[in-house]
Amino acid sequence: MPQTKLGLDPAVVRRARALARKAAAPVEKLAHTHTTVSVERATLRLAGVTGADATGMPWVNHLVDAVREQVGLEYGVALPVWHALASGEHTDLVAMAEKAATGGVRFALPTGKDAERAAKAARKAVGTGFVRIDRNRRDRNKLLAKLGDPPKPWIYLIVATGDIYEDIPQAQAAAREGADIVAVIRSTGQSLLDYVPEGATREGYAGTYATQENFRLMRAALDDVSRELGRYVRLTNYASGLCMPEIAALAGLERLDMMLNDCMYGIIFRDINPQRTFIDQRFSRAIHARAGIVINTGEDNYLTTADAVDAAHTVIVSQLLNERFGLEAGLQPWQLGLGHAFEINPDIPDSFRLELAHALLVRELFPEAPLKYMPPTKHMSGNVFAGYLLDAFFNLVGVMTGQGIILVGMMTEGIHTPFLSDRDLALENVNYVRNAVGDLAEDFRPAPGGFVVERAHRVLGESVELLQRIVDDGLLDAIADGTFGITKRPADGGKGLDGVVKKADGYLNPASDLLEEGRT
Amino acid sequence: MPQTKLGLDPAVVRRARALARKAAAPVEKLAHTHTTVSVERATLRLAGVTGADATGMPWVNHLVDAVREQVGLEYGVALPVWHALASGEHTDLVAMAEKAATGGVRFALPTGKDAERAAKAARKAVGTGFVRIDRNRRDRNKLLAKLGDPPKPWIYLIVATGDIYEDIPQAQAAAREGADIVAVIRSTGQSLLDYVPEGATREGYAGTYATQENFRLMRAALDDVSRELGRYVRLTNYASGLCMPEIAALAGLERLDMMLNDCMYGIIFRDINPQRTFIDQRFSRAIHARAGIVINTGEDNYLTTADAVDAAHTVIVSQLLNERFGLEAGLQPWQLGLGHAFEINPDIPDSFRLELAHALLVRELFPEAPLKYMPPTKHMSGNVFAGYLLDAFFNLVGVMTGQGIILVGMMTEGIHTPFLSDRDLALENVNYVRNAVGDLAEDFRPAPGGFVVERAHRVLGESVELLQRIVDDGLLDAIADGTFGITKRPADGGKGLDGVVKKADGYLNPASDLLEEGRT
Amino acid sequence: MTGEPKIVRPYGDTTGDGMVQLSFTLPVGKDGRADGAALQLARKMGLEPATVVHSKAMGPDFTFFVVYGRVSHLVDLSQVEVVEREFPVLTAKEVNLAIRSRLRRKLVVVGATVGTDAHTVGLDAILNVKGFAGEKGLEYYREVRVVNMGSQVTADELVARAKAEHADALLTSQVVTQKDAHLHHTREVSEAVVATWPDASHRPLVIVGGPRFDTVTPKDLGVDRIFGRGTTPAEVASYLVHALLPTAKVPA
Amino acid sequence: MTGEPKIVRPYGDTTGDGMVQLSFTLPVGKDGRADGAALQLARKMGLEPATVVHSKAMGPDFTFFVVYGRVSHLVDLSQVEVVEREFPVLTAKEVNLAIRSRLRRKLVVVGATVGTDAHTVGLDAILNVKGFAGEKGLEYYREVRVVNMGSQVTADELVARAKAEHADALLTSQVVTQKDAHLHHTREVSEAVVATWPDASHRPLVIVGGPRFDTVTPKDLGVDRIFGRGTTPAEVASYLVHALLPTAKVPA
Ligand code: B12
Ligand code: B12
Ligand SMILES: Cc1ncc(COP(=O)(O)O)c(C=O)c1O
Ligand SMILES: Cc1ncc(COP(=O)(O)O)c(C=O)c1O
Repeated sequence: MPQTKLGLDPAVVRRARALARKAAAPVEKLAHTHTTVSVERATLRLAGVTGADATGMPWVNHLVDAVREQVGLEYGVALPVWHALASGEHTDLVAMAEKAATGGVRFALPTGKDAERAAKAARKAVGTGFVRIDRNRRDRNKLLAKLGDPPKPWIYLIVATGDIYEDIPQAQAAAREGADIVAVIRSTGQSLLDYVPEGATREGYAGTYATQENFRLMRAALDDVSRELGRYVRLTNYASGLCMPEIAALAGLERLDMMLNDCMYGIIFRDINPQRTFIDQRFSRAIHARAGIVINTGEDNYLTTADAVDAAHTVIVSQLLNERFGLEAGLQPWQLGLGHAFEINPDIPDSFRLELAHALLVRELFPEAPLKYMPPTKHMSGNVFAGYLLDAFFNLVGVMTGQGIILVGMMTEGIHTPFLSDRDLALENVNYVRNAVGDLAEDFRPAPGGFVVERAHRVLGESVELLQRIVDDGLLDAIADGTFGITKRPADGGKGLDGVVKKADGYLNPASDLLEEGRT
Repeated sequence: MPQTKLGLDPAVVRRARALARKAAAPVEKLAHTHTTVSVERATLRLAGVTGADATGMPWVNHLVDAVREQVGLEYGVALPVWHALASGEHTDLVAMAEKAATGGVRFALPTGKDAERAAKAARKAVGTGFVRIDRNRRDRNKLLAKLGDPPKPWIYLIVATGDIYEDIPQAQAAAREGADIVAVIRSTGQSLLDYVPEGATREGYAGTYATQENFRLMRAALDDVSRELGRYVRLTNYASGLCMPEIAALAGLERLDMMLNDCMYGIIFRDINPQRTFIDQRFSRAIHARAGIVINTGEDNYLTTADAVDAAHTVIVSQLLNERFGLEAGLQPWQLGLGHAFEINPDIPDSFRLELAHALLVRELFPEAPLKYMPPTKHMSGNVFAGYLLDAFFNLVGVMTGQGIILVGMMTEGIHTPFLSDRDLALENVNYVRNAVGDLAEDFRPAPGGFVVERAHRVLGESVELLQRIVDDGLLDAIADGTFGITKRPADGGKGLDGVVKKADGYLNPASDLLEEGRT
Repeated sequence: MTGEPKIVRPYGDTTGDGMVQLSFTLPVGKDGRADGAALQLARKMGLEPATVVHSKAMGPDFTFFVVYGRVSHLVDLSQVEVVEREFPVLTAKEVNLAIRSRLRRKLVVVGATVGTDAHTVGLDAILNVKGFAGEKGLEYYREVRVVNMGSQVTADELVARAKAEHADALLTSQVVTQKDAHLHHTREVSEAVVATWPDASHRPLVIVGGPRFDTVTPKDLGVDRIFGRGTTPAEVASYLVHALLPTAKVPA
Repeated sequence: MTGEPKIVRPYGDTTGDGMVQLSFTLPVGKDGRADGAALQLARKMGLEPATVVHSKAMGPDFTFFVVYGRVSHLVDLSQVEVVEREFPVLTAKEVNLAIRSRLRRKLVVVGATVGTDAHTVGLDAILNVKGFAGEKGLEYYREVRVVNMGSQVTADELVARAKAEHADALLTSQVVTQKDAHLHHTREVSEAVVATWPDASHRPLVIVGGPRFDTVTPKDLGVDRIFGRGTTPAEVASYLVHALLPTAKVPA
């Protein structure tokens, strides 16, 4: 769809991108020169280390902790681990991990031939993970070809019971009712766990734990219903929080299709340390790129703490940064599900036209991205009728501006996580709007110099200004100043900084190596 | 607002109007050469005859019935009545009517000097009615200037309790919540009564009787609330049914501001005889013209029995006829509140764009008319959430196409006459849409040759074809064939034909005379 | 379904959670008492716990509420009267055949919307050729003669016409329900029927239809059958065959 | 209002009509029993008569219903507990003056969103300078020292910090209510308070806030006060003065 309704000046757009690249550069450097405990654990997971001790603490955590204690992580976990494995004392990595958990393994940094041997073994082991990821990607493409890929916009629905075995039938029901994408919301609290829980889980607050087994069970259930419906239903989860790299790895291993993954969400909304976040993010995105997973960024969240009109340009700036970081990590434009949201206060005049201007600006700035458009949440009250109305106008903006992924709004957003009937009514809402409005975009042609065009140009202008300031001050300082979501997060504050390690010369990570070599 | 979005061909539009004029001509002739019992009663009401006997039968009915029995109505009621009054046997008309009711008055057609005297007296008496009507019109204009005339679109709300004393607080509450116009729905059944009930009434099925006293009470209550709000709140009732001319007279006498008044509604939806309807309609409109009342026509109703897509052109044809009949009766373009409705089946693809095309066509065909746009009714089910949604899209079309009068849709339309809370939620709905959408019309520019434009052109083309057929066959035959609302109504069928009388040479009606002389 | 539970509760997002949504207006200004008053009503309705999620002043004397809560009431499915059609739905061909073979003359129905009610779309949906939901109406049936009197017909006019036409069935439509108008007008019809045919065995079948009759039974109204929202002409035709030609062997 | 009725009913469009709207899902397929099951529930809730105006299959095992009907329950306004503020709302100036003159040092509050809950907008609305609904938050008050610990803080961390800061009041925010998370986390706080200050007379004031606490009382939770949806900072500041500086003469 040619999108030139706003008449954006290509020179201004180019300048915005150039500034984003400049602003991102120091952080990209940081990411390349550092590793984290979760990056190292993800590497082990790719090599097939699964399982946990009786308390639920995963073996990968035990291994990485033991290596860190004895050798440090500056050289990565691979060399010490595969060196120890080469000793022949351990039947396999899991057995070694079990022993390591009780302090029974001595790790050392190999040198010379030992190092070469360890590196080779590690590379081979980690390679098996990529074989599986690559096969999953091919399988997805085959299923899409065979079952059919639904046309855009994709309808995105959430399940959130806390119990994977309740989630499954609800997800299948949602698919039958029209969902193209099912997202399993995560239990509150998981993002701050510095490990990934194990196995199928039935206990979660307002969401279900993201575990490898839960991923597997849900993907299998959706494969079933996809075959039943003759339409491939995508599965989404969250590569966010302290274990972002590991969850990205598990998503690739279990053929998830989309992942919430943002360069700053964890910083702003979970108070995770900024450096930790940027390093983890770089690694997780490289995996997503390899796995053919579409990421969804989280700019919508800014508008729940900041005002959607005042802060409109911060959304654009963040999208340009997310785009830049994504491309640098190897993602293709079609994998960049940039997020934004319908969050303008419905009491202000022209709120709908302002929303149109913002949504169209995003659409035209990122013509190839499958934009993820989020429904109203902040201004949803207990008046479910008003809520149903607001959701309809959100759906309308979505259709009029060609958004790629429509997260379906619930009339009870201001009250509780969705009831079965809330979801059904929400789908009736979006189906009515799509069907009734058809190609209304054809008739929607904002007047040059009119309200919508002016607003879009102004937001773009403010974005360029802000980017210039970020280039001058540094992105980490801008975050510390509360630029995004009016939440201040200093570079050395927040959770997880102790998991960050500067790479030494000689640092080795076969996963990173294979990812960089595999870039297309 | 310049409205040239559809690029209608002025030659086609001119042709449509010329055909409507041709189609209307024979019926206009019928109206000029006939009178009805209600026209004659209306004349007496203008002369100040009020009141009823103990059973509730008005004195005007007794008078007209007596004259008819003794002299016939071919010469009108005025000459025999004022001739009898001149005899001096009766203190006034009411006293005479009381006697006439029991057969105690002898009526005769006066001739020569007697006739001249009677005519003069009648003219003087009826003139007092016009003095009052003219004063009311000036008072309305003064109040509008003093209190303020709300900007378009006017918000139109209904009250329908059946009890004038329950209606009054509800109407005032509606005004406080934002209604610019309050309509008091009439009791089912009144339209087929061949008399106008008297006094304040507290009993009605799904509506309140239209009586002079109820008009007076409600107008006074709305004057109070208008002063409170600093905004003139208009009052609407129904000049429809067998007593159309009388109710029009009462509306003028009691300063109502708008009246539902259609050239064919009574025929199609109340099975009232077509000839009776057209004659009554001509007279009632002449009074509305004089009183400065805006009429509302009833094309919306066709779409409750016919399909809104198939029959779209019948709405246009009827509007052209209503316009023609209205202008011929002396109404100004600003008094022509032509009706149409959002009634397309929401399940069909592009329903919203079709509605847009129809609404815009009407808007551009009648640029000076304060169009009355009716909400969905037929496809409103018991799903109140779906209903609330549909009403929102109706409100949206209204704002996008510059409709003048928005009848506010109720989410419970498929269930019951409105609850207090239904009305409140409905106003929240329309207020949100108007405020959020602002001047979205600026951005709505249907592509030349696109879906909306093509649809509008097609409906106009079908309208011209249908008008041509009506000119060929005659309007009465077209009605008999079920052209409107797919309901067949033969010219000599239906209720009230016995109340139609062909005027003789020498017919006198001072009201008609004063109306024609007073035309601007 | 086998092994299906007989006792169920409302379902929000978990089996047995009992969640329902409620909205209403109280004639109470939105002051300190309003939400408490709403909760009192919710509790009396069996919601415990209940939450007032929205309350809005509508003028000085009324407040509108939205409430969510858990009801403890159980729904016993074994106690639910199943409204099963007591007859099979036939095709037009089958209906015509049954009438021709058993009745040996046309079956006559007379229908009207009675009283002040002027809604004919529902009645026409059953009677007119055009029909409803893609199904042709009774006029389309070759062996049925339809007299459609339209709307705002009095009960006496309808009954008189039915008598004159030797009607087999008398069809009343009622759409306006305000102040129980539909019940009132239907009773006028059944009274007129009794007055006209004191011997019940000779009277025509008395049928009433309309969207909001689910609070009453045919017995309450003195009629033979009620047809509710969504009725199709074939259902009515099949019922006529079932009720008027009871021993008719219907071709399978 | 004088002469106001003490007993009221829900209001549809006429005084005393008792009309309410209801919607819910039953785990019943949309078969012949569905509407009857819905009516059974409506009756148990006190709706008589009730009408199922909408029923829709949601997959094979669930049906969604909309019901309107008349309830016979009465609402007795004299039985409604009026939630009146037990203190006057003061201006920032008055609050500062009261603290300065009575306490003679800054009043210290420590706040956090406790447990797995990460919602801070409500807490920030009360604490941060920016405030809520045009009113500045407690940080803006010169005589109040605010320690805002943010979200996902454990009860123990919050209490430890309160102790270390010699807090006068401890503020907990809870927004997530699924599976009663808000009640659970609040109780963790009150238990930690008791453990830390066994002598209740020395413990700080314990306050909790969030949008959905109307099913419980402060006593249920072991806290001093609950603040619900729409709370403004001034209300909280005024309550602090009222509860902590009870004999303070507040300038008129
Ligand atoms: C169309 C319509 C009109 C048209 C009617 C045109 C016509 N020739 O029929 C017009 C515009 C004229 C009209 C006018 C009025 N209407 Co009206 N109208 C409607 C509307 C929008 C749709 C009704 C309809 O056609 N439904 C479609 C048919 C197919 O459904 P149905 O009637 O339920 O019929 C089915 C079954 O019930 C059954 N059935 C029905 N009859 C029979 C008979 C037999 C024998 C059998 C076997 C089956 C059967 O089978 C049918 C097919 O499945 C409804 C609102 C709504 N969405 O329902 C309001 C509605 C019915 N109207 C209403 C009112 C109040 C009026 C007015 C009084 C308002 C006014 N004063 O202006 C007037 C006056 C009418 C009067 N004197 O009766 C109210 C009734 C409120 C109530 N519950 O009492 C409604 C509900 C709107 C509202 N919420 O206020 N109306
Ligand atoms: C903004 C928001 C978010 C933001 C939070 C950002 C932030 N930094 O706070 C983000 C996007 C991060 C978020 C995430 C999630 N959210 Co959230 N979120 C909301 C939302 C849209 C608005 C809440 C809000 O800010 N309200 C505005 C404030 C001002 O109101 P308030 O909190 O009621 O506060 C007022 C009073 O209650 C009181 N008050 C509150 N606290 C305190 C404390 C004290 C001491 C006092 C005196 C007063 C007081 O005073 C305040 C001012 O009047 C609501 C939906 C809604 N419309 O309500 C959902 C909602 C609260 N979220 C919900 C959920 C489930 C989540 C997630 C778990 C979903 C997920 N897995 O992705 C996550 C995880 C969060 C977690 N771990 O807790 C649910 C909770 C369901 C339930 N009833 O249990 C809601 C209701 C949405 C829904 N329907 O599903 N969310
Ligand atoms: C990018 C992103 N990540 C994660 C989440 C969910 O939070 P958590 O990671 O705590 O499960 C969101 C929520 O909207 C999000 O937008
Ligand atoms: C033009 C017109 N007249 C009258 C009515 C109302 O009917 P009645 O005249 O029976 O009160 C309507 C109803 O919509 C109407 O559109």
